Amino acid sequence: MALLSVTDITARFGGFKALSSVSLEVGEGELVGLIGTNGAGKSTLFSVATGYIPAGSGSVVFRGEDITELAVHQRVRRGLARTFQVPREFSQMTVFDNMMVAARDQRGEKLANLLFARGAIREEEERLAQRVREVLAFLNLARVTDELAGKLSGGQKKLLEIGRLLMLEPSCIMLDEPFAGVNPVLIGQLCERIVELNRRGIAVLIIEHNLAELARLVPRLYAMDRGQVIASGTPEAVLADAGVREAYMGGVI
Amino acid sequence: MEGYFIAIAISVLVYLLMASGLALQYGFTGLVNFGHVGFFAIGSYASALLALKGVPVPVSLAAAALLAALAAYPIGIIALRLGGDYLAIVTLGFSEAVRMTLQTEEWLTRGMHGLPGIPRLFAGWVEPRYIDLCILLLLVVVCVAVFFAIHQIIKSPFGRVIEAIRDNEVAVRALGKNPAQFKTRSLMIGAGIAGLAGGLQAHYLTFISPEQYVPLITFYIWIAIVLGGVGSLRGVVMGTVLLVGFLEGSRFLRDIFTGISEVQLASVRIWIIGMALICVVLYRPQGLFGKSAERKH
Amino acid sequence: MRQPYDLSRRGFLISGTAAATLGALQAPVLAQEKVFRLGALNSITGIGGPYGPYMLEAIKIAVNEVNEAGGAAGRKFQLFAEDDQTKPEAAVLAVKKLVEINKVEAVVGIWPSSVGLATMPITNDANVITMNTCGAPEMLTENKKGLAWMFQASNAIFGNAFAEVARQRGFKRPAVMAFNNSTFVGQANYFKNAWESGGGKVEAFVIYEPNQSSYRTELARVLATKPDVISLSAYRPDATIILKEWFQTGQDCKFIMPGWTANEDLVKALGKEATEGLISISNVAADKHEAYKRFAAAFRKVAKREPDIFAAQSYDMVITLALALEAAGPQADVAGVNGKIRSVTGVGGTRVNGFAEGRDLLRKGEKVDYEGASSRLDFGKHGETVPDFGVSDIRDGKLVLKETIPGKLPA
Amino acid sequence: MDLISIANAVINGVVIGMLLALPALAITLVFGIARFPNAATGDYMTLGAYTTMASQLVLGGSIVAAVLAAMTATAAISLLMYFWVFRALSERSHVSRLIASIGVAFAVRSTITFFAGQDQYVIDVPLVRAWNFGGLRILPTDLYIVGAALTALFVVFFIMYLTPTGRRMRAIADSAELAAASGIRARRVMIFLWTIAGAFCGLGGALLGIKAVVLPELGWELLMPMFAGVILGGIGSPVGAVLGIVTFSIAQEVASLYVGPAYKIVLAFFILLVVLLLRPQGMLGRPIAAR
Repeated sequence: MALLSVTDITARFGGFKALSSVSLEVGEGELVGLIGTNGAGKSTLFSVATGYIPAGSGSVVFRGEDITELAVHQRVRRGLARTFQVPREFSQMTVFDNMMVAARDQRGEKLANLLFARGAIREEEERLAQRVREVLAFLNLARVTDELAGKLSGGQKKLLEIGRLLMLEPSCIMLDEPFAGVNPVLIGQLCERIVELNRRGIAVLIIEHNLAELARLVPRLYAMDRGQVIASGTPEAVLADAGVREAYMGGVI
Repeated sequence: MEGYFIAIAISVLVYLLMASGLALQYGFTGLVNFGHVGFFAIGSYASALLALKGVPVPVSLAAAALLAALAAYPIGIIALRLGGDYLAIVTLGFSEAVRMTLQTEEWLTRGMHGLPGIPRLFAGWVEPRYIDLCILLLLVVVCVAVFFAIHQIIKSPFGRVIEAIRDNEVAVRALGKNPAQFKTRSLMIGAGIAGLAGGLQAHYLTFISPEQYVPLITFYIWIAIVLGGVGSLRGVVMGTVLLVGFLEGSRFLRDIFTGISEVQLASVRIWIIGMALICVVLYRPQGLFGKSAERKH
Repeated sequence: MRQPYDLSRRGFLISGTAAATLGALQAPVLAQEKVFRLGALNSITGIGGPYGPYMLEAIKIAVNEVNEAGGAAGRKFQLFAEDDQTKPEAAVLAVKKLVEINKVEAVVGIWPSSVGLATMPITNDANVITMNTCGAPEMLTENKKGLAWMFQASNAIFGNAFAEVARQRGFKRPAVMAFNNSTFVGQANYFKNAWESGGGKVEAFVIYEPNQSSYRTELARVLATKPDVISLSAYRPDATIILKEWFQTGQDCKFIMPGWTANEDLVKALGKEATEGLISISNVAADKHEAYKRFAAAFRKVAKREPDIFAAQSYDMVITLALALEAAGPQADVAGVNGKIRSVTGVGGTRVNGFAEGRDLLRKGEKVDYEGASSRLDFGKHGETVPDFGVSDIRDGKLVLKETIPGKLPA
Repeated sequence: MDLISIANAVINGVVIGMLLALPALAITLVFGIARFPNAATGDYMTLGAYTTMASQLVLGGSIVAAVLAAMTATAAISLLMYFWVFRALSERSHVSRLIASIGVAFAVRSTITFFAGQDQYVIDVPLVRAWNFGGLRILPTDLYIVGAALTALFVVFFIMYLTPTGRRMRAIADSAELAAASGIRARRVMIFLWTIAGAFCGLGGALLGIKAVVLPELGWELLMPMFAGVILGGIGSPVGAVLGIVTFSIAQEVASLYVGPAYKIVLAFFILLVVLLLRPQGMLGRPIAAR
């Protein structure tokens, strides 16, 4: 059974039908790509799957549970996490604090514990700090631990976002254009980290514009156009699809 | 002579308590609460009514804070599902609804007649002429305690989350945390502090009536924290001192400038506050005593 | 100036500097002669805005009158004015400033009961005389030191008088509309009690929220009961709208209203037609007393309008105080002055109409009874005025005094 | 309650609602386009009422000329405040604009009271009786008020739906980012917006002054019901603002027959809460994303 299955999703903005009857699956530990032109509905699909936009019809099932009606944070707590096209770092906080916020269910988030469990909080903080350092080292961000997140480069911000997700220990992460606005040197590094994560058993769904990069990275692809899935399969098969070629007008491929 | 300064200092500290509650809500969490005076009113009436029924004042004060905090709970639940501007309007409406209820439910509050004869703090414990001084000292202690508590909250993991919420709420949700939950708590704590301030003021004034709890008080608190600098406790202190100092200090203008009529002087006073507000927002967004630049929401 | 408390030092400094400057400015005046320091606490802004500024004008007129006559017991009045913003907590600070900084010995011109009740503990502690126009019955019970003097009849007396007038005029189906504040709600309740204890029934009882742009629905509720008279306890702005809307309905009905609302100003706002036949009840004064005529003339010169009842009362406060001071003599303390207030207004003395006249008699050792610009001013045992009421009808835009009824407290 | 009382309350609600529809429209447009709840709206109304009163004194009798002069004056102040305050804040948080608008409100009102004092004024219009249709009362003055409001609304809706500037305005209201991306020049739209907002507040204030009395707090006191009406109609939707405020006013008037007048404001608050709970987008607003 698939880890995440999105079935027959429809979404509208006013009169505009952004998604019509879209279905998509991500298997346990799989690495899947999602391509499409601007306005094809990729990000909308992400938003529906993660709960930012309500689905008009259809269902989202994650680990066998219907999560269509759940709020964003409830989906995340079940292990379905995402990044954003434009990085949403906490710009006024340090990289370290960005990471610390992310850890789930901290004792110190409960006000009563501030009064009655100060020792436990301190202990937990130390444990989390240790983990943050590990993740930052894994992502090559150790150098900027104490910088304000707003000051990072575009690529570093994307890494930071992925880092925050790792603090959550998710089972599926959805990356919205992780390579957009990232300098080519960092792209390679990013790819490497993503593959490494996938190797550790985390399922990854990537939206990408940059077809070449994506085709190298993922074994399986979906293509979307005008709110519909028009092709799926191996990168070679999808890129060869007539509909896909037409949608891209041959420009990028 | 000292008596007047004690009175002003008490006024400053009561405002400061309220302002610190709002600072936690707006300055640190980004909650646009325009109904602060509603919680203040709940605190005042709760403590006054309980004390008039014979409940010891310390107990009634605690109850006041608790009740005000609880009143914030449904407001938070409802309004936080929506955006910031809705919260502003809902809280403003809430404070007016509180005032109207206090005004109308005569069986409980004596309505517009107000509540006279509220037990004074320290009455019977110290000599009458030292009561004001004792209230002042108590307020100092309470303020210090509240500031310490807020400071502790801000630097706790809870504080980290509310800071993150103010920075980027969408991202907080993406981390599996429910911002509404954190905001509601912040709203409740701020409301509780306002309630405590209300209770303390009631036991200082010994007379309260619904017309004391008009939205203008909320706006004064806002003006204080905006002038001083949002998001820093130092700014809150300085802003409050500056505002009350100005409101009180301008009384002396009248003794000096005799040519201008009282109505006009009152107008000038409000005009200066309005202009100061515009100019600070325009030209010194971090406030007169704030350090960091304003953040975008 | 001592600054013993370290907290919020900057707050102290701001006010402190202002106070110091102030002290320096005033020093030369003070050094020359012994003055009586008088505080005026008026509702300049807020809901009292239409009345407070004129009360202050009236106080100034009276202070000038006293000072031009050479002062009372040789002491000239020095006036310190404050705005209470019609708010109790602003009033507390204002009165503290008057008492502590300006060292006033009396505070006059307090208008709403909320301010009166909130400031009473302070003025009592500081042994300061207060003179107010508050109508809440609690003013009497809280007046524990006998330092407060109510120049306005209490709500109870007013409500009684309204009911009495309604009965005398032969009305059968009265209704009540009142502005939601302590004075008017009190008045309305006492009207209802007084009327119903006489065996009648009040057809409709509506308390309305102020600051609305229309009171049509509230009015409709009252008018639906087909009352023959409405006791309308209102201030001028809301009364203007309510009467306008009543006139527009064309329904026949009379109104009984307090004199500070039903007067020439209201006629000016509404026109003669809509105000024809309104019944206006006010402390009798008034326009027959010499004191009123002289005061009104002076007032018109400054304010370019007729004084209302609160202005007249404010004027009386200062004159009464001055006479009491004169009677108590130059060495008297506040308690001494306070003790004389009843005697200079009480029955039995020679009736006087102004300060100079009264002072001359007092210097001859005679007893005086000041007949004020607002009423005959006889104070009851709690410092309350129990005035006679003048019942006037508005005819062709003018108040025409119809009869006088004695005021009394409800049984 | 008999039907006639209810019908009269409805009529009254419609008149008040139509009158407040003008400033409510200003609120919703400013909210949709300049993106903040403008707390100065009420005091622009007050300014309109006072300038009507003042120009009637200066210009002599004609009430129409006085109202037009007032609209011009409030539009001018509104524009001035845009150029001085709100334009500079357009890139900053909406809360900063909201707070600045409170400052503007204070400044405008205190300037008025500095010159006009605290006492009430009345705008001089002949007092006439209502037409009585078997207990159902209709006031000629109210008809003029509703007529003036409808004319003004007609004009602005004509502009918004049938002229290029209007279309641009709605495009910006729909999505500022999209509009900017498609190259819409915001400057002219903003000038147009603040002129309309000012003029409408001025007209609303003038009509209110004619109907009631002119007081310094006239507009400020109405902010809360106006915001509630706007939210009810769907914040950002022009037609919704008109429908919302009229519905809201009717509800308030009719309900005060039952719950007692003192609870009018409490009731307004509860209507607001219920709407926000059940249908946060209001009557005509676009759905907002669930949070």
